[in-house]
Amino acid sequence: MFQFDTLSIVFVLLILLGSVPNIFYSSGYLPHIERKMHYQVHYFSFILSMIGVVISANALVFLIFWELMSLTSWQLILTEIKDKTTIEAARFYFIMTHFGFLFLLLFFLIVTDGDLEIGFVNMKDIASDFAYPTLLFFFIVLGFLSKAGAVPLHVWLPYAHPAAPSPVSALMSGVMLKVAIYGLFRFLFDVLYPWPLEWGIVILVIGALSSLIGVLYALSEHDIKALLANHSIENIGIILIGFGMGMIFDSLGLKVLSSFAFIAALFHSFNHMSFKSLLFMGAGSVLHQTHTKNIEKYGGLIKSMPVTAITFLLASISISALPPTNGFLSEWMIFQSMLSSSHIDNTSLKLAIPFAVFALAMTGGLAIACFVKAYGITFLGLHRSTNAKHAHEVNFMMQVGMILMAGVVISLMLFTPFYISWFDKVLVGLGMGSIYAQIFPHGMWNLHSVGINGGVVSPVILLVSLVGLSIFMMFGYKVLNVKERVHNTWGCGYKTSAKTQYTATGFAGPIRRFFNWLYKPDEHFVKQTIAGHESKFSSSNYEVHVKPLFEKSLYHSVSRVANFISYWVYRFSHFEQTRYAAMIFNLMILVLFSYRIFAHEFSWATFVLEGVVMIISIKVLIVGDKK
Amino acid sequence: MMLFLLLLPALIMFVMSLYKNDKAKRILSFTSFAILLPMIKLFLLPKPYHIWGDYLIADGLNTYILLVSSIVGIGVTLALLTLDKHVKVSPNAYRRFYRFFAIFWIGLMFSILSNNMGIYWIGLELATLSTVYMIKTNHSSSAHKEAWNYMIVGAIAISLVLFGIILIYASAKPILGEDAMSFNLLLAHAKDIKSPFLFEIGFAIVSVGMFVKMGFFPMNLWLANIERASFYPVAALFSGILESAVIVGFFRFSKIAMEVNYDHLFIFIFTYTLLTIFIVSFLIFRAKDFMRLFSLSGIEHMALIALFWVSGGTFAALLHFGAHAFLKPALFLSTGVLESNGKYKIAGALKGYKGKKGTMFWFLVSLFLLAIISLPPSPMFFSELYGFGAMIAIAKKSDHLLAMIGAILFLLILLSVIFYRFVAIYQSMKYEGEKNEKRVYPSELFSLVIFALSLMALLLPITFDYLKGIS
Amino acid sequence: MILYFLTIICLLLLAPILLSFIKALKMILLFKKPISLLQGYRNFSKLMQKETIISSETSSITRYAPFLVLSPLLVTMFFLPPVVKGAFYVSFVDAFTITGLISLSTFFLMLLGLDSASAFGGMGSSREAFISALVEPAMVLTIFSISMMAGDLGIGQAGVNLAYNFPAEHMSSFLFAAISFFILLIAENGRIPVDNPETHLELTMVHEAMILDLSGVYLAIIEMAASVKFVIFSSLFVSLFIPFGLEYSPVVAILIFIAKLFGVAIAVAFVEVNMAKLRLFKIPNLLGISIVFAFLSLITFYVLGY
Amino acid sequence: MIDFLIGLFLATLIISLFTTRLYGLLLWYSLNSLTLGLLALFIGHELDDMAMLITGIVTILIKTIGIPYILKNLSQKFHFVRQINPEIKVQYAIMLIPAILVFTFYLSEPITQMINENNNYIAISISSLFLSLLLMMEHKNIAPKIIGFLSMENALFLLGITATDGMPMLVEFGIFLDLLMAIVVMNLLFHNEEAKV
Repeated sequence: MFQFDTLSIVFVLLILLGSVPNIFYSSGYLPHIERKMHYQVHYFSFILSMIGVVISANALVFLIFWELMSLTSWQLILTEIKDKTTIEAARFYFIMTHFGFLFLLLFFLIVTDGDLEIGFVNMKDIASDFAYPTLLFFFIVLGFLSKAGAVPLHVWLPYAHPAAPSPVSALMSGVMLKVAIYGLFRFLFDVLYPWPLEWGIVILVIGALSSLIGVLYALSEHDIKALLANHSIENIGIILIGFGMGMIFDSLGLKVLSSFAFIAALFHSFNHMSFKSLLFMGAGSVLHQTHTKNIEKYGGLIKSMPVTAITFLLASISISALPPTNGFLSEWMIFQSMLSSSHIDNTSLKLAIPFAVFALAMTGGLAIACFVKAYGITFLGLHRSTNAKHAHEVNFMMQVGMILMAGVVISLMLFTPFYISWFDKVLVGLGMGSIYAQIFPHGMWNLHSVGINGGVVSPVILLVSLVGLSIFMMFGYKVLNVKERVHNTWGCGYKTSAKTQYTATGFAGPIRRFFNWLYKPDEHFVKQTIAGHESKFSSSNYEVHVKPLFEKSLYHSVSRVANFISYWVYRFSHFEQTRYAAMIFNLMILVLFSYRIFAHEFSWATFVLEGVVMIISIKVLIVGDKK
Repeated sequence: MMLFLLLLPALIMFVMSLYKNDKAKRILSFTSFAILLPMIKLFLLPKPYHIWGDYLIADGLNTYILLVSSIVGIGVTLALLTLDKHVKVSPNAYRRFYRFFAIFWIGLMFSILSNNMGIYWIGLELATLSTVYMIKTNHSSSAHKEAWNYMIVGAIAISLVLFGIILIYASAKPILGEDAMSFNLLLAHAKDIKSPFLFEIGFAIVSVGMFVKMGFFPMNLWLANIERASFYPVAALFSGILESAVIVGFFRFSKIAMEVNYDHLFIFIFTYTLLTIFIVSFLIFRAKDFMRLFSLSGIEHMALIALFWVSGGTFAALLHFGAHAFLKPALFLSTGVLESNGKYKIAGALKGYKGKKGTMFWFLVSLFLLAIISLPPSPMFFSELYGFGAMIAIAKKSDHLLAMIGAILFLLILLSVIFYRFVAIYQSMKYEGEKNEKRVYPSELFSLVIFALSLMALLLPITFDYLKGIS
Repeated sequence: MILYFLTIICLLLLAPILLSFIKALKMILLFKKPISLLQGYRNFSKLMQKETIISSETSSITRYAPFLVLSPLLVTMFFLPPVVKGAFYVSFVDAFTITGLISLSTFFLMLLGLDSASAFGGMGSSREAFISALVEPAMVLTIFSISMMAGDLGIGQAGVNLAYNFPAEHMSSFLFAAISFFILLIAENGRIPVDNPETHLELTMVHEAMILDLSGVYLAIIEMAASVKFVIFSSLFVSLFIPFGLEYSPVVAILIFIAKLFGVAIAVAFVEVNMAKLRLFKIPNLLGISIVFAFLSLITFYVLGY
Repeated sequence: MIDFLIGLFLATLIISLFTTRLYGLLLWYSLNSLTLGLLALFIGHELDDMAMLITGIVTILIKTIGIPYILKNLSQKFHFVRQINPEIKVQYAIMLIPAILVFTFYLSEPITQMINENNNYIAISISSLFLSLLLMMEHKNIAPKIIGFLSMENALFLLGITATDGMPMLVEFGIFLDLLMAIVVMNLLFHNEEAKV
């Protein structure tokens, strides 16, 4: 029923690392939740069901825990109902997760031959006998990636994650998405190995698209939790880039490079878990104090909430992939594996990979911009609203949660070799060779890329030198004993006030303008002019709302189609009400005719004849004449 | 002897209902508990057990269905105790209801236990006709209209079934003579039937009759309207018991048809149920009141059960049947409470229940609602897993693998449309709308608990083994 | 090892002179009286003596960020390719780390801009974020391409390899990469046409806007960071795209290297004099050119093969 | 003789489709049942089947005399509308009825190995089933619908008698029982309506 191989254990570790600090945070958050019982029950069963998914050893158990995970997380989103949007978000989340489940169900049914209690390893034989392995691959991709929130199945994510209570957002974004990644590892390796080249490319393309689209929508977002949720899409994209590179390398026979890319993907999963949880906790603390999710209403919180601010800063640096943080290291590994693509023989593929490199680099740049915005607008400057003015540091338990999570981030930074040795064991367990010795050939200080003439990074040395230099300079500053004077910021002669600061909308302005073709934003500009002068006004308000393109084009059209069909079905069904006998009459003719045709001497002519007869009889008997 | 024992509770009920007495109401509902005793006795006997020669034979399949139905019957009669608290009912109507319930029960028992197509049909007709009158317990003009509708459509459907039975009989008479009526002999000699086409026509007509009776395509709103118009316990009886009598017949006929020509059978049922679920799912998408919602979902589940059965997923079909038979009456009974305060109002229906009873009530109803869309650990989750597994197995064997998988995917997507609607309704019940104080009575709660316990019993490994043993 | 530290110190000392040199050259070209080459040092010492005004709206970020802006750049100095044959160098640090370190410095600079609560700071940060987001992919791709040509992903090793085996067969790739990198050099260091470091006009400011509220030692540190950044970029450009002169004796090699740095400075000065500052929303066009060239460079490299 | 009676059966059914008076309909139904009963007696005589003979007698007693009589009484008691106009136009009906016959013969063509080797019986039974359905759907009033239902029952018996040479005794009596039960329930339904009005 359960299995504890290295992959499972590593993911259990991930879940525990993500949830133990979260439990502290959640216990601090608890007094503010109305339905405590509901929350607690679902919270803990959510964590347990995630663990259940990663340790399950057969399809039945896997599916049960998978659905339980969806169920409990859905209920958790519904813990605090503030407005209708929460309800809609929860519904959207649940239907999307169910949509993914369908594909998983189909996948499992096909690879188990109906006996759901066989182990994963036994599925391999059945899967290899199946005529269309690519179909299975797409089932898996749709199933897991809809949970992971990869483009184009990501639209629910920026609604659902922010709607949950903050500890739950942290768990969902930080941990639950990784369970989907676990699924990819588990079933692509255990069941569908070996892969054709195309599969890897599919994953790579999805990854590249997700990373870019995620970060672009994050930038235009004013809701801090939605911003973070969009970043989850981006990071899932990065993980998938690593994963896709691994698959490509593997199908080309470059086993060592492939292991390296997979390790990078695993490492980034861990990193994303750590900093995203931390960011959501920080955002939750801010939200908790200011009672608004609108980033424009914050400002200056670093003065009143130092612990939150510092941990948030750490996580921001890490998610922006700046050295020497853990986020940087995993992204570095993914970069290195992509740069090793010069060993590929296939020229067209080789020419395509720079685009992925470009996407990833662009993502990095935009992520920096985004987190400068998130951090700067939230914590720096002056208070932008009275809510922000009255904020103070959160309670002890929440602080403990954040500090513990920061500890996890730092541990991933400092003990990279330890973690990587475990990831290496995972891949050995999945049937790849061990490459730990190639990554750390000279002790644990330098992290080597395994490509020929690959790069090297030494995280600890970087960290020490950066911190050392900074401290040295600060020490110098102290020694110099510089005279200091405190004065207002110079505002060109005007008084500096909260209103003169740059807003988040303004901050993202240049980038938003550059990507206007993608965003197609709704702009609202209201100006109260004085006496008809263009340039004189008493008040003005400018707002921009960006609705995701995919939501407009993909999801709304789906719901329109559903509405359309249901409308006609409804009319058709109401039509039947008085003409039961006629309906049965026609039905009988249809069934008997079809039986006659298909049972004996099938020919197209009779088939067409049947159609004509049916149309006439329906016209005559059911529709009747218009009165 | 056994036959008498089985019929005894119904006869007592019939006799009791003739007395005019205020206490009769209570006594009647308690006699309904007596239904269970012979059932358990029958359940424990070695199978197959000949109750009445070759005409009534108890085997694993029908005792299971009978047991499920009797539990449903008990639950429904319990809830009947407080019917007058929610709607206006005269004591006379009560007694008449029980009188016809007794007849209904007798007919049901005959049709479920029968090993003879003719007796099966007679039982079914008896049950159908008595339900016509049960609909009429509600003295509203819409109920009257629907009772007539039911009379007409039910009569057509049942005549079609008989017509089909005679055709089947005609096809098998050359080899079996007068014994061509009995299911088990027919099954054993299905391969020898000289004119399979005649049999297939017969089967097609029988199944069309049954499907019409269960409200499949194109009669989708018919059942919903009837259940809307009648009192909620009647709706519960419909969905829980009457359909089980129909479906048991379908099981038996299709078993024979499988032997005759499996491909034809499968394509026919598959197309038909797919069409049904297509229409039903989009009707559910627009459903605006509980009764219609639940009865449409009942149609959906019946279609699924039929589909699972012909796909060879016997276990899945039976489990799904059991789960549906417990869940749906439970939901119908709770609509009585849910709708008692302002009809047709979904938003906020689960709000405003005070105290232990209230909490328990909304908790149970939420559980049922979530279980009916097959979220784990509902038995429906397992049955759907296994049922779709069986369908995939069929798909793998067929020549049109991709088309089959596409069709199954389509089916799953239709189910997820229903899923979406139920989730939306659940959320709206729980989190939207006004908070009005509502009352729950112990007897209703008790019946819901019975259903919940029976659902849990379905999940026991013992039950799984038992169900896997049938087939 | 000594040479290694000597070069770094030499480069550090050279940093303010280079910037002053550009300014002086521009003034000469505009027929003005040029400033002294040591103006950078003068400014520095002047600022070090002044008192520091800290605005009351700011937080602790303003107190620490200047150091965090400078230190990644200083660390980067250690990773540059060698100037002299036989000198110690850190061979393995790759493009991504260097880009990362520079971005780290920019990250804190942008936070600094937002911390002062003035409209200017935010404006500068916003523009800087925009530009650096576009610079990052171009930078990674360019350095990726040049390291492909050099046969090593480590920047230091790449510089050495290029000096010894010039990839003459990939001349077109090489040229594309060089153009791309030169544009990046201009963009990252805030030179015309991307940013004008000499005015304080709100329409054009990027870098200056962010540091408008700094004074005294903090301003000195930031100015120093700016000059260090220029030296890093120009020496990277010199080592990777003009990879000659490593084989001579140390003194000659250093002299050649310095001459090449001044050459870059002259080129920058000429560009500045001959071009007008671009509007902010025209900047992507320029950076787009850089990205396209980086791509072209990689693609021609791949298509032509090894 | 059998073929003649079957033809008569079909003819009475078709005529009842075009009837516009309730009592006329009852008459044609009664004649229809009479042919059925005679058919049962005739075949029973030929096969020397006691059960079939009983069936024939019971049919004549109940269906030819009993049910039309009860229905007539009911109609007088509850004031049924006697003028019944078919909803489906006569032009359509003229085309439909032959079409149904053609279809059923086409349908029953592949049937082989019957007990009496005559698949036309089946065709005619199925077509009379369809025709009774047609009868049900061309009227909006309740009474013709009931008669349609009853003639459906007749079609069933026709099938049972001709195609299978009679069904088991038990089953046939069960069917009669149910028929009576149906009449009782209908009676009750009418009664209740009356009580309410």
